[in-house]
Amino acid sequence: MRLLLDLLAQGLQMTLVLAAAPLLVGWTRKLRARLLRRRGPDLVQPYRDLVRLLRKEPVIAHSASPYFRVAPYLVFASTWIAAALVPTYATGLMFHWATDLIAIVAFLGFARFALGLAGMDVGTAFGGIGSSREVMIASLAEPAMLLVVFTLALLAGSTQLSAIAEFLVREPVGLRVSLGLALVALLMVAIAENARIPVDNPTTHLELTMVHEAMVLEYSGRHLALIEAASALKLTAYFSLVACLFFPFGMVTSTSSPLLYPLGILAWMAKIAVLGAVLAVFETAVAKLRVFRVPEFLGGAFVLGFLGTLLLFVSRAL
Amino acid sequence: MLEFLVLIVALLAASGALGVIRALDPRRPLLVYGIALVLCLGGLAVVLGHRVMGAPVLRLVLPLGLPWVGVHLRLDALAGFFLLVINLVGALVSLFALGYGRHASEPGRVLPFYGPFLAAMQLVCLADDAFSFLFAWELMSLVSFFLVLVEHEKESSHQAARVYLLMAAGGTFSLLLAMGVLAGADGGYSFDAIRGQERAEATVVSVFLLALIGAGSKAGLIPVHAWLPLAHPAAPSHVSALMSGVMTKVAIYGFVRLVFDLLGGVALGPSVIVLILGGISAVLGVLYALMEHDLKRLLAYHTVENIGIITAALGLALAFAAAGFDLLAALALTAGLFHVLNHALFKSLLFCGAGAVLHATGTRDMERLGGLLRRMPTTGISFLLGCAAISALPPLNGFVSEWLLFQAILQSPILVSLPIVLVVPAVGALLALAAALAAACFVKAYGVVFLSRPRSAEAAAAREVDPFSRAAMLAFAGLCLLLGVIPGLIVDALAPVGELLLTAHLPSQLGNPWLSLQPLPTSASSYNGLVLLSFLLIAGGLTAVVLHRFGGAGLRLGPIWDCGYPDPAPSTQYTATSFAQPIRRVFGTVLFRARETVTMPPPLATAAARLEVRLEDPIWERLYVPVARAVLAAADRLNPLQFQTIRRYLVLVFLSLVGLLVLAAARS
Amino acid sequence: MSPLAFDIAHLLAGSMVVVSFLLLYQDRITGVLNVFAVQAIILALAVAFQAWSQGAPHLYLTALIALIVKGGIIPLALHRIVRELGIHREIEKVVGVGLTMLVGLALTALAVIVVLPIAQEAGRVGREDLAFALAVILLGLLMMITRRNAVTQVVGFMSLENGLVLAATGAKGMPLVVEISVAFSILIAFIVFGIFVFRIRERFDTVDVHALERFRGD
Amino acid sequence: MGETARLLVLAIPFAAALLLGVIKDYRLGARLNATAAGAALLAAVGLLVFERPEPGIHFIVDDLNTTFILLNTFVGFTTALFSASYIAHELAIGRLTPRFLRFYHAMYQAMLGSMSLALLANNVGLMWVGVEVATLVTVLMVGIYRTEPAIEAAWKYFILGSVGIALAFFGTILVYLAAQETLGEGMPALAWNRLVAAAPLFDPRLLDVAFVFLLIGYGTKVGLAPLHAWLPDAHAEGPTPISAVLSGLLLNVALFALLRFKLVMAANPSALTPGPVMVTMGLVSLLFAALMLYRRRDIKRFFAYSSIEHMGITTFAFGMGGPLANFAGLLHMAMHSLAKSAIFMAVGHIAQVKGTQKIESLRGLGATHPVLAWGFAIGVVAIAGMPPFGLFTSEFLILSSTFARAHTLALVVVLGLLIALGALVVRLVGIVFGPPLGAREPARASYLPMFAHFLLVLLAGLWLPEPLVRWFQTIAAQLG
Repeated sequence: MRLLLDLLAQGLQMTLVLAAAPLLVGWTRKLRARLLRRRGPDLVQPYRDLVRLLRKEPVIAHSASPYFRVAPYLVFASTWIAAALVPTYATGLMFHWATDLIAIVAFLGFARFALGLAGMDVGTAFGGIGSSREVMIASLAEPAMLLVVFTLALLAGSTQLSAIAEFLVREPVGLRVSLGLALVALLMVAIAENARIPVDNPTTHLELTMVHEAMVLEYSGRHLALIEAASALKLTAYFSLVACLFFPFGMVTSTSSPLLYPLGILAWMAKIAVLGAVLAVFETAVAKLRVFRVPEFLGGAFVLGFLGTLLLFVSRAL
Repeated sequence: MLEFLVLIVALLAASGALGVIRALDPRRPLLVYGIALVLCLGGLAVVLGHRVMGAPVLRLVLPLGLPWVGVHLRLDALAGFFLLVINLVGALVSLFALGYGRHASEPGRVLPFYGPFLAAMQLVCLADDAFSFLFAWELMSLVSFFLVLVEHEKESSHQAARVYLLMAAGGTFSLLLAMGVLAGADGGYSFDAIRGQERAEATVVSVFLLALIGAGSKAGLIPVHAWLPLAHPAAPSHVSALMSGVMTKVAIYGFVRLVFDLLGGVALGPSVIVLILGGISAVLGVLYALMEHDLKRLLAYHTVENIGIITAALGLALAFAAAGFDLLAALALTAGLFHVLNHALFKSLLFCGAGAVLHATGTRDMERLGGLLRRMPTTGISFLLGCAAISALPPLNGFVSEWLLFQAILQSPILVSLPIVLVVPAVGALLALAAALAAACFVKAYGVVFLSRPRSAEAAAAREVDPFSRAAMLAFAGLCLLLGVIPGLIVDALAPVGELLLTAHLPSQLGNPWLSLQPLPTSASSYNGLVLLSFLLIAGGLTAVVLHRFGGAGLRLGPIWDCGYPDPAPSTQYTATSFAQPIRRVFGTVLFRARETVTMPPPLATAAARLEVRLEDPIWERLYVPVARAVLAAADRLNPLQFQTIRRYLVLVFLSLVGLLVLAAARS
Repeated sequence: MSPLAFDIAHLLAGSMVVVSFLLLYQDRITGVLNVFAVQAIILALAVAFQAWSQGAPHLYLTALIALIVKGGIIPLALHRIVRELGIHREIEKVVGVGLTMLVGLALTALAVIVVLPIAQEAGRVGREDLAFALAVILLGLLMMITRRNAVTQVVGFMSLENGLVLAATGAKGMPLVVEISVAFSILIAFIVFGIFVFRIRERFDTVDVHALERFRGD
Repeated sequence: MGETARLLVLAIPFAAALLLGVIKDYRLGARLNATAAGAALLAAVGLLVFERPEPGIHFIVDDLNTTFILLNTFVGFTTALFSASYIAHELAIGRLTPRFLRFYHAMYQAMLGSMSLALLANNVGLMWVGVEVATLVTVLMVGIYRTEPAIEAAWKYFILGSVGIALAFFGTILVYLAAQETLGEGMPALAWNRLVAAAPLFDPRLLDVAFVFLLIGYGTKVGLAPLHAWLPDAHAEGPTPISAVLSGLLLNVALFALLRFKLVMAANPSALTPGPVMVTMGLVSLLFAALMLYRRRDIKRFFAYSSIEHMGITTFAFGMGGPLANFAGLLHMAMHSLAKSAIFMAVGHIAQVKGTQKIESLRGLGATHPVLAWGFAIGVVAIAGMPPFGLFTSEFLILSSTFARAHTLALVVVLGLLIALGALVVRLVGIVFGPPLGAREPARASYLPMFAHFLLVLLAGLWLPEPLVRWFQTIAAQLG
């Protein structure tokens, strides 16, 4: 019985992120449009797009290898799992021990790896541009991300997301400088990883500025749908990561009863909605960087993360 | 039990003799590699049996070598683990060679040295006195030196061999001196005599540094790595697999044996050196690799990277041990040794794959490859798994060891010492950077070689390789996945090593629910590759089923889209060099003085535009070239002494005579 | 040994050193050869005296060899070579006479310094002779390295060897002296023969300078 | 029995020399030469098995010289075999005439004989005679081709050798003077065993001066830098068997003489300790030779310099002293003479088949002459001090024992060894590997001697026989 409940809870989270991801995208788009004094598409537009793409018959280049067709599933599945293993509305779900923060970052890295290869597959200039820039950005983002992980892990004494969240809920951590630094760093990394302005523009199709879009240029139909869904899931994953790590209030801890789940869900929704709003505002406020300015941007994130870690190390050491 | 191993080693060494006999052709390769395969499997069985028995310490003294010392052999947990690595990889590589080795144009240049090479590496791990240890160590270098020269018509392999043997000998000398200090002036060469002693701090440090140089130069630790990217690619691919996958690990073994076992650890300061060197090697190694477009050289540079990771883990273990946190030391050590095995597996896999590619297309230059996945599916798939593993991606084995290492790093704040506090997070970040760059590098490698469109006729006409090779590669890939999914196997297998060296070991893992990995009871950190993999498969499969059911499974083949301007010429694709361009811009301009010169034809001219990339190897230019110059300059300075007149020579005699007389007079 | 006898031995040995200096002083081959002959004769006297004072008759033989071979045959042979090969009479010096002399003095001083502290009971004759012999040897070597001319170098070697014989005979009861002096005479004969056969004109340096050129870099 | 064996070791070569002097047929001569050398070897083995004769006034048999005698007679024998096949080719291409061969064989035996004389002598004067006769004989052998470079080399050797002779003799006189008071006049004062016994009573100053002259005199023969000048040319220009014997034996015999006197010095507490001087000369020779290797273009000259290098190492080891270092020195000397003479055999055949000694025209031997290539490669590997060969053992002992005592010295040795190794590797790779060059017709060579040597060196690397070790240890103990 208990097992069944746990399975249900876990399954709920999986479906939840899957269902909510497009909505989040729609929400940010809508908001951006509003901020730019456009009416913009309505909230459910992303769902429509996905369905439309799913119906369409994909066209694949002759030169594409079998891998080209497998990649979307890999990307989608791995991103989905990563998103589903980040605690959203409750900590200590059934498989919470299966991964920790490091593993989740790595798993998102796996998705990127798969997609980068797909970009190289057909053998076009654009695919190459996309992949090479993507991996460059990622290789700069990853250390910064790891330092954020350090900061949190050093605080909570574990890399286990649920553990960290519960720790932050339980202990009166207060406003720690290193936490703040970590938060900013994480946000910057999230922006880079999700190909948002100023690092990349998800809506552009101006070839030379494309990164993520260039990579998936050859995809169509259900494959494209999967990839779009994956990027939406990725955004959700990062947001719920931020939510769970820095604003863990309202989460249902493993000790409290399952009846509180609805509250937890609402709280989570609210949190990522706010984050989406912040993102929209930020994106409308700044302009896109040239590709080779990105290292500086991420370098900033790295420095912040490092400072955060260092402060903690020193405070532990002294 | 140990006797069996000795016998196996002896037979392996003897099998070289078969390699000399021309008369056996064309059966010769089959014979030699077959025997090696069987013997390695035998060795594997013995080592596993030894582990099952709880890895007791077995000793054996043979009346060879120095008569008053004899050849001491010893099989303990540490040696057992490395022998496991050697025999496992050795067996699979021999299997690969059963197919691959038959294509060798001059088998007579490979076969005599193949068996002895395996034997020497095992002997290093078995040796229990200074003499036989160094004997085996140098023999290992010597034999592999001849294997580097197999393609003897190429000047490049001459260069490689020269640099290799010289640096190897240098390393051996440095180890020899270390042994000299340990053994003392009256030569207590057996390790048992060495272990017990109390030593002054200065002695310990000097021995440690010598060991670091000696073992580091064999393992390919920056800055003494220069031979590695030359030598490993020059050898035939199955040998490269052994050199990169196993021999560098034997070097690691040497370091562990000397520093952890014989020396019994070092203070915090020295261990920090190891940590830093590890981090630097990891990042520089992968950056070098990114600049490469020769497949085997690229892989060789990745060996430098992984050795860096292992070294960093060992350094951390030393630091923890120095501060008295034995359990954490065990964690770091486990991470390092686990990575030893992992790297041995996927690097051998990748080199075998490179060999298969080389055989199928006749080139190692990535710019002339492409689209091989379609023509060589088995090779392609196993190579892909290898790439994912070496890029430390879950759920494969490479990730597990790095995860363990990160767990250890996260525990380091309890080392209340400022250098550590400053260094460790930096090293952690370096390792993360290395991992990400490695992923980038293998997106490049796999994308250019196996995906995309063929860039040359040879690539277009490539054929899948023979069943032996495929079987070997699949086995490697399977092991990479297995260890990624059930890491507890190895973590538990490493427990006795921790006991032996640090008197502490991680809690048994295979008992954990769902076979998940939770190294430290104190922190809740845990990881479970099995669950991740099954999730991945379920989710992926589910999606596929659902989509094909409801979205339709139709598929249309069409021309390339490419924003509407597709160009059929394969030369319009992204090449390895162009793929590396962004990272070259970010890191290369400073590190490698990367210079890009674009020559544009005048407007309306039909000439092709050219982009030239010029890189230089800072370490080689700054460190090695000057030394060579100095020696040659000195040689030139002295050379005239060959052409003096007899009178001048007499002057020399006269001067030495008078000088000595003055000396004698001065005494009285 | 009576002081008179000692003085005689001392005188003869000392005069050999003086003659060595004379050898260094010469700048004409003929002069060198003649002076060498003189040294050989003095050596013969010294050896004969030792034979007498030690009561060792076999040393007379050594004296005789010295007198005939070194005092007579070889100088004559060398004169002949000089004529036959048309070697010009000037001696090519590496360093000037003055400097050579100074170095010679330094060497003699060195010889004395080295030998004198040697324990007294070595028998005074032995010790004094030793000092002079050592000086002669060093001077001979000096001559070999400061003169380019082949013949003068042979002479240098021979006076070195004179010093040896002096020391050997000075060492009381030293066995094999005769045999060895014979051996040395043969050796020198070889050298002279070599010069003559291989036409070594100007210098020992090489039979033929071009030979060297050809092998440069080996 | 022992006496007879000792007598035979000396008598056989000289008798054979006389006989060979008159034998016209060179084939017969070659055979006789080999047979005589073999007989001498047997006699030497006799020395080993029978009880040793009491040391007489002239001759002595002890651990030290028994080892050397065995080594000498063995190498002499194998080299004689090698030379038999070598000279056949020399005749074929007309570099030698039967008349010269008669001379050659006679001289060969005379050289072996005189070396045995030097080794067996108890009387240091006799030892001196032996060394010098051997030197003069080799002078004649070096010049035997009568090409200009050969004559030049012989001449250089001759002159430098003569000066060395003179100086060594003076040293001997001084030793006699030192011994005179305690041991009385005449022969006894030159008998080595008595010298050692009575050495503590000698005047140390006199011994000092004596040793200076002996070191310079015999050092010239050993080929220690800066007294080495004759050595490279003598090796390069003479017939290869002579180069083999020179490097393998004569250098050792000279060093043996030095050791005899070092033992005397060691016995006298207040005499100057030869150690530092020998260490210095050893290191100088090592570094100098190692650097000189790089610019050599003649393969035989190359290995001649390598001989200087190894003599330097050996001298260094003896200079360091102590049981381990001395043991290692003896081992190194023996291993070097075996390996180096074998290398010269290989090189001789290589030069014959390729028709040149110039290194740049020797390439890709592995493709054209595999067996010679293996031989050459094994030789270079062995001489480079790599396992599984005996020189690895000796170098291991030298370095490990030294570093524990004097860090910097060991580092210098390592430096020298590395420099030398660099040159060796370059040559090994260049000659054995790469696209083949020059003649391809199979060599009519006798590989047996060469590989016999290598087999011994290999065996020594894996396992040292107990009695040998015991001897070396006793000698090492005496050497202090």
